[in-house]
Parts: sequence; C-alpha cells; structure tokens
Amino acid sequence: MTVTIRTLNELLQPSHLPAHPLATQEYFVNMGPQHPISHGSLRLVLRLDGETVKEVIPVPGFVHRGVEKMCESLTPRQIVPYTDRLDYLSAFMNNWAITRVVETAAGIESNERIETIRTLMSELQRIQSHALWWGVTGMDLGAFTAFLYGFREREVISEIFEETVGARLTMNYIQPGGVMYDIHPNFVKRVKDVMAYMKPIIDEYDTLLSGNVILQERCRNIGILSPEKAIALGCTGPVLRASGVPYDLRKMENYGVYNKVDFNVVVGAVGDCWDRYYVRMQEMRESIRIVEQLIDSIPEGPTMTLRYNLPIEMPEGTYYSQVETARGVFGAFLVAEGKSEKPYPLHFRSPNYNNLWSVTALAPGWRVADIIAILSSLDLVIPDIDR
Amino acid sequence: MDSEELLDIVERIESGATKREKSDRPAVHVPVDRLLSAMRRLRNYQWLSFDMLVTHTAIDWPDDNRFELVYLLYSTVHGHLLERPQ
Amino acid sequence: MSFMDFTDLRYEKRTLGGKILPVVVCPRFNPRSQPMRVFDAVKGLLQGMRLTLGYLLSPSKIVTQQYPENRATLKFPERYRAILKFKYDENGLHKCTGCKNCEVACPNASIKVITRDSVITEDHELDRYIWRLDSCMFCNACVQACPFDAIEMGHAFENAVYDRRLLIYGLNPIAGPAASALENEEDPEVRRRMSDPRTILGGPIPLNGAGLPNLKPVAAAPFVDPLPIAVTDPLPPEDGEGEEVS
Amino acid sequence: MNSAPHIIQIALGAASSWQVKTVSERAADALSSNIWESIAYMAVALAAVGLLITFLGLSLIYVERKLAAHFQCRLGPMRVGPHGIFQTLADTIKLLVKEDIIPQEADKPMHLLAPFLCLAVPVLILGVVPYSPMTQIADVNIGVLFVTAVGGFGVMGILLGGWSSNNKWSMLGAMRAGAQIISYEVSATLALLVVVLFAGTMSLAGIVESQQQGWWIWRAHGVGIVAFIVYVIASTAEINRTPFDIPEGESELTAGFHTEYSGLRFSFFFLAEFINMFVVAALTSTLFLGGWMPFHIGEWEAFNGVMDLVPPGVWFVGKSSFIIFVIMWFRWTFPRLRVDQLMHLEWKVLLPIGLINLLAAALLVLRHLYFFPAA
Repeated sequence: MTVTIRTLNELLQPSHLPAHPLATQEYFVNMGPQHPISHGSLRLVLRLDGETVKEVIPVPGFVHRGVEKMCESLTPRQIVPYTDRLDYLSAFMNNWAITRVVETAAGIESNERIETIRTLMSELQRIQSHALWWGVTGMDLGAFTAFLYGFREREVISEIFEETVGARLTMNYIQPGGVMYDIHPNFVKRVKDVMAYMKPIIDEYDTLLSGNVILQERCRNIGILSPEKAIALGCTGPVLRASGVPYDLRKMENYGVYNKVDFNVVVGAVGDCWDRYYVRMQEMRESIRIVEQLIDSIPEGPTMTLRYNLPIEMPEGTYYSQVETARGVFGAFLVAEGKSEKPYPLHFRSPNYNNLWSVTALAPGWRVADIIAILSSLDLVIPDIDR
Repeated sequence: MDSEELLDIVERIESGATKREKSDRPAVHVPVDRLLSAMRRLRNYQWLSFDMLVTHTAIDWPDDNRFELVYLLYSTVHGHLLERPQ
Repeated sequence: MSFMDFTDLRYEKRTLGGKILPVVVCPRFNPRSQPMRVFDAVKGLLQGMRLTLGYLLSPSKIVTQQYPENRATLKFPERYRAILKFKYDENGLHKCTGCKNCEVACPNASIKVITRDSVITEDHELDRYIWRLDSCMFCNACVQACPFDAIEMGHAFENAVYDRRLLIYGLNPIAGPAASALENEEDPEVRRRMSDPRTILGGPIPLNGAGLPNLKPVAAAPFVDPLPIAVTDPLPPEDGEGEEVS
Repeated sequence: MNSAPHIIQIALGAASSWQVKTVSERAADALSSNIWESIAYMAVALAAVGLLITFLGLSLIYVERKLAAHFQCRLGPMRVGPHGIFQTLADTIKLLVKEDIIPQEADKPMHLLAPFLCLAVPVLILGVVPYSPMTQIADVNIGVLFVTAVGGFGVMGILLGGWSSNNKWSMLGAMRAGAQIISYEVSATLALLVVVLFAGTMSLAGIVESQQQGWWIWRAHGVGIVAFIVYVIASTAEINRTPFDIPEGESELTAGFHTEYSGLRFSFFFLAEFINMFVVAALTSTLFLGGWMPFHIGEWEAFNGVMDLVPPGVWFVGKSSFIIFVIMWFRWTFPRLRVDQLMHLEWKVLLPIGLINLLAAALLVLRHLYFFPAA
C-alpha cells in the first residue's frame, strides 16, 4: 500500500510555464488567512489562470488549539464547554453530541423534558445560525444590508438564550444528565413571539436576496456537487442535502424528540450554490415548524438527573455519537479505558472539515468571484475545521 | 445488521478479521495489509455499499507499541454505521 | 419572487438508508420566456429596493443600542454569566467552606482555593479564593459544582484593564470559616479572631496587580459581627476598615 | 420674502435671454482690460471648486453613512457632534495624520501619482457643469465630448494604482476596473448622444437651455427614458459602485486596486469615488432632468408659477441629490455582479439597447417627433 503525500511546496509549482512569451502564465494567490471571505483564519491557495481558478488548496490550521488533546485530561463535564468553541454557531448541538456519547457510554437516562428542551434549543440555534449565514452570504456577494438584517434576527434569538442559559455564544447548556438550568418562565412566551416574528422575516429575506436576479445569477449552476461526489467527500448537512441526498440525522438517528415532530428534510435538485442557499432558507421554515410543534407541550420532569459532583463512570469500550448541527454531522468518538472518567482519546468529527474539502472538487474551472459564492454556500466555521 | 453478521460478511470477503469487543456499534478488526481491499469491497458490494467515510481517527496505545486506525463508514443505501478499527 | 415559481417547492417521499423520508425539494428557476424573465428580474430588484426603502422610512425599526450611553438602562437576564463572585448573606459573610469542588470542576484551572487551619478551632477553612478572569470561560461549572451555594456568576461585564495581571482576583473579603460555621461560635471575640479581613486580597482586588503603581487597593468589607448577641458587647474599632465591597 | 421673487426674476431673465456669463467668460472678457481681474476670477473659480470638493466630500460621505445605517436599521455615526455630523471631519483628520505606507516593491512614482490622477478627473468635470444660470465655471461648447473624454481618463488612475501596488489582488482589481470602465463608457456615451441629438448642441449650458419646454427624459417618446435608465446603470458601473463594485469587490479582492493605499492617498481614492458620484448625478440631472430648470407641467400656469419660485440652484441640487440617493439606494440593496455577468450586461444588453435607442432618437429628431418642440 503506497500513500502519496504532496507537500504544499510541491503543490505550489505551476503546472506549466509559458512556452510562448505571449502565453498566459499560471499564478498563485493566497486567499486568506487574512481575507474577508475566510470568516476567520482559513488559508486557501488558489492556482489561477487569469481569473479562472485551476486549483484550490485549502490550508487549515491557523486556529488549531488542540481541543481533542486537551479533552484527554478533562472530565466529560469539562469537555462540554470546549465543544462550544468548535462550531460556535451550533454550540447547543455540539454540546449535545458530546453529551450523547457520554450518556451512551455511562448509561445515563434522560427524560422527555430534557430531550424536548434540548431539541427546542437546537432548533432555535439552527434558525439563528442559518439567519446569520444568510446575512454573511449576502455580505460575501456584496449586499451588506443583508448582513445586518441577518445579525438583527440572530440577536432576537440570542436574547432568548441569554435569558434561559445566561450566555449568548458559548452555552455549556446541554450536559451529561440533563441541562444546566430549567427553562426560564418567560421562555415559552418569548419563543412563540419570536417564531411569529421570524416567519414574515424569512419571507423578507426571500424578497431581498432570493428574489434578486443578481444573487440568482451568481448562484445558479455554480459549483455543482453531484450526490456521489458529495457522499464520497463526506459532506454532510445542507451541503449534502443540496445535492439531493436526504441525509438528515434528525430523521436517520432517533435522538431528541425529533421522531415525535413532523418536518420535512429539505433537499436540493441540482447541488449548485442556489440549492445550498435555498436548502438553508427552507430549513429555517422547517425548524420554525418543529419549534412550534414542541413549544406548547414541554413535558414535566426534572431537568438534571445526575448529581453534579458525582464522577461519570464510563465502562471500557469505544463509543460514537453524532448529531445534526446547522452545518452537518457533528460526531464525537470516545474511547473509554474504564479506569478514570476522562476519555482516553476523544475525536470530534466536525462537519466543516469535510465540507471544506469539497471546495477542491467544486472550485476548479470557476472564476475568483465564484469561489466566493461557493465558499459562502458551504457555510464554513473555521474553528470547527481546525479544532 | 449487528456486529456478528458484519463480522461474518467481512470474514467471508477478507480473511483475518475479528470482532471488536466493547463497542457500541458493529465493529470489526481488519489486519492492516488487508485494509485497502477490505475497504474497496465494503464500498463496492451492493448489499454493503458503505459509501460514506464519516470520519477516521487513530487511537494510540503506547503501552502495546501500536496504534489503531479507526474508520467510521456509513451506507447511505442501507443506513448502517460501521466502525472498523484495524 | 422573480425567476422562481414557488409552486415548485415539491413535497415528495424519498428513500435513504432503508427509511422513507418526507422531503421538500427546493425551488428551481422557472423556465419562462425571455421578456417575462427580464420583467421578473426588474420586479425582483424593485421589490428589494422597496424593502430597504421601507426600513429607511421607518425609524422605529432601528435596533441600535447606544451602548456606553445606555449603561443605566441596560438590563441583564438574572442568569447572565459575566464574572464570578461570592454570595454573601445578610451580614456580609460568605458561605465558602473551602471544599475545593469548584477548583476540581473548573475545566481550565481558573480557580485556586487556598485553605488553612482555623486559628481557634483547627478546622479546615477558606484562606484565599483566587479566581483568574483571564483564563475563565464562564462555563458556570464552578457554580454548578458548589454544594454550599457560595458562589454565583455576576453581571459586571466591563472587565477590561490595561494590565493582564489585574485580571487575577481574590474573591473573599474575609478569610475564615463560612457563615454557617461562624454561627456556632458564641464568643464575639473568638468570632472576630476567626475571621481575618483580607485587606489586600479581599473584594475584587487584583491579586498580582496590588503592587502596581497608581493602583488604589480596595479594602475588604469591615468585619461586622453577624450575630445579634454582639450588639450588647460592641467590638473595639477595627483597623481593617475600608470601603464596601461592590 | 420680497427678495426671493426678485432673484427668480433675474434668474429667469438671464435664462430667457440666454446671456449666461460663466466665470471663464468673465475671465476672458477681463483679460483684455485688466489682467488682475481675470486672475481674480480664476482664483474665485479655483476656490469654488476647492470648496465644492471639500463640501461634497464631507457631506456625501456623511449622507452615505447615515443612509446606509438607516437602510440597515442602524443609527450610523452618532457621537461626533449632533447625530454625528462632524464624524467625516474627524475621519478626515484621522486620515490626514495617518502614516502613508508605500509597499517596498511598489513602483513608487506611479504609486504616488495614481490617487491624484483619480481625483483630477471628477474635478475637471465639475468645472463644466452648469449649477444654475449664473453659476458655471466654463461653458465649453463641446461640453458632452469634454465630459466623456475626461471621464474616460479616470481609469488611468485606477489602473496605475492597482498596477504600481505590486499586489496580485490589486492588479486583478485594476484589470477588472479597466475592462469595466472602458466597456460602460460606450453605453454611457450612447445615452448621452441621444440627448445631444435632441438638443442639437454639445454645450452643457445649451442642453439645459433646450429643456426649457420640458425635460428630455419626457419629451422624446420614451427614448429619453430608455437613455436615462441606460445612462444611470452605465454610470453607476463607471464609478464602481454596487452592484458594479467589482474592482473593489470587498469580499473577493479585499479592497481591489486601493488595497495597498493608506492615509491621505487612500482618502483621495475615496474622495474621488464620492465626487464621481456627484458628477454622475449632476450630469444626469443636467442632461435628462433639465439641470436647474424648474419642474413644469404643460399649461398649468399656476403650478408652474409656484415651481418658478424655487431658485434654479435648488432645483439642480435637488435633482442631483435624488440621483445620488438612488445610486446609494442601489448600493445598500443589491449584491455584486460577477465580472463576466458585468460584461454580459454591457455588451449584450445595454449596448444593443443603446444603439437601437440612438437610432430611434435619430429618426425622431429627423421627423421632429418629440413633445413641446422648441420654438
């Protein structure tokens, strides 16, 4: 078995040098780590011929913090706040992933109320994340106004979180054994208000950007990802669903109370930027449906079934659990030794890492401006890639 | 499909596979020299068709002077999640 | 909606992984004739412009908060997590017993609890409670871990300083036993001796930064005898008097 | 109150007798008698342009920020002065004292020259715009040609700036700008020619005079409206504003051709953009919306009388402001086009429309088929 490893240095050799003095020469540009499109610190090396992209070489790792290694010396409860800092726009879902794996390993029972609250929070965050993504996409494509509208709605949902959780970004809310606090007394009313507010707002989003011919032309048939390619690259979430594969863990894997609610998996028809765009728009509507079905009937029960200071005993073995975050499948692979409550190794399967590499398959042949649309439609969160 | 069935299938297509104990998912060990062919067959056999590599990672066991590569495979056709430490 | 036909949002069933899933397929572009497409495109652009104009003309929809000016009216949810602080009872006494549960629970070792043996009873009691704001990530683990309800997350969020040494806080104004232990003691003189005001470390005083120039250390809360019997037997004036801990 | 109609009378008197005295004419007249008087006129013109640029720069940037903020449910600058009206002034001072960084590998003379070239173009055009019957620096008899020729020169500054920065992103931005501005110049010129055909003169003051009976946007059986729309789109592209801000393309090229500029030189590019916007608005209102001419409706004498009360300068500023508002409105609503879509729009949409429109205009003029034929 041979493995060929090409270093970045080798990749940065132009594939041809001009034979004729008038022939065009390929050149490389760095898109990032300091670039408005990188939304953080992502470096993309573009091999360009004029404005046509020949190759994209992603160079992640600028915000690598060694979270997985750090987790080896932390107890399960201490790992949860670290997962907030991976994909910070899906903090609840990340918490839930590690919570699920720990609960499976340690055999911790949870109850209806806990699961309903977790589901509600995750769906609210999905709406929030997609709203923000919509704004950022608008900004990437030049419509700055959309960016602030997206942030405005994010703020509204953040206030709900702030009231119940006490934090706006790094939640640490969903913990092994339950949730940190019971929902705030105002929670149900506020969520209903916000859902009523969000519905016309999403139509407004459609009016401002989806209905805009410039955005449609920028997205239509750009960066087509075939379903086979998407599966082979391990893309998940809206990126995979836009390619027409209805792979949604909320349906595929019974977790939370998703089996009790009625919602549709949103898929795209072609797999281009437009589909990736619209899948998220429609997912916001579906998430609102889920929230509205659950909000009236939150069952009674304790919100924490485990005493906090008791160690969580995990018998020896390997455990894997995954949840559907706003960007795809976030999984936690845990090996327990059975000796201590700390995981032996812990590996996070982050959706953005796999989604990022799809850009290598998507981008060649398109223009520099299309890279923007493609990257924007992948909805990358860089700390999740680098971990 | 549980771990035993999977082991049967993998044993049939690749010799030397053993069942992995203490895993919450169907999992088999495959010797490293059989890895590539086993992976190919797991992907290409119609009734397996593990077409998505969900994640792969490694577990280091310095006491035994070895490390395991873990591949988590998923079949979008059949809906199996397979953990294949080897 | 220009270029698009929303009836195109197709609801159907698809099979994946042995399951039948309800699926909604995103709208695609409407294959309309060229003049209609141009008309739709212009309509779409104008609708967008009408939307933004609507926002321009309705100042009531402005969401900006004039932050530093509106400090007085800022409202925090009661669970808002910003800084770690001690809970005090009505007599200004803390409840910390120095059990170190919070120190163990802290994911990144932001808390250091130093304990001592009581000068009187030889009991295990709190000496210094050191909290590092610079490495704290406000995960609330310490508060959840505390079995005595001694600490809480406060709302003061404006913690920026010019020297990061100033971000190390000593939280307890009084070293000594928790309020519950102090109540058992009858003699006010013993009680006074049991509790040392932490003049340098008490209150939100920067620990390392105490020696920095131009820095006025805030004194700890004066020790006030918590129990009513002390009223008949007033304490001599204490030298560790200072401002109230905020 | 008494004096206002009086001024209007004078203005209208001047307008009706068409004895516009521009500053350059006064200077030329004075040259034969008193050279100092001539120099004084020139100094007045210079000072006026300088003041105009300063005022435009300060006010337009402020207006842009405020408009952007309110389009986006924000407040915008609020701190410096009441409602932040001195914010731009503060920013200007900040830009003036900032360090002027020149990249080590840059082509230094070109790098230094580019911002000035960029700013010179709109300033030159400001000189020929008739602001009101009495206020114009020079009435060039080939005004439209002058505007087009000088306007086309503006791309030089952008190209130079991008090229001399020795940065690949800047270079891409400059190349895009070159392609874009030169392409859209064609459509803009075709739209201008329509008005020239109708007015029968190239002098900007003459064109305004020719609209005494009605603005060209209305008078030409729809041809004027098409030309107006084409001109607004093309000139928005020419001044690199969203949806055509591809040379800057913030999310793609960081800042395009002016990535490597800082401090004062950056502010020159910035200022040039805003002055350009004013120039475009001024030209649009001059050519299509009657310049300083009041708004008249046919035979409604009472209504027209009321309209005449408004001074011509105010009419000009009002119309220009409206165009500026529309251009800003575009910017804060639309996403950005892609380069090839931009070219597609120009060469396959606007250019054919412009050509057909010009042909139609020629036929209309030949047959005298337009409303309110000038006496």
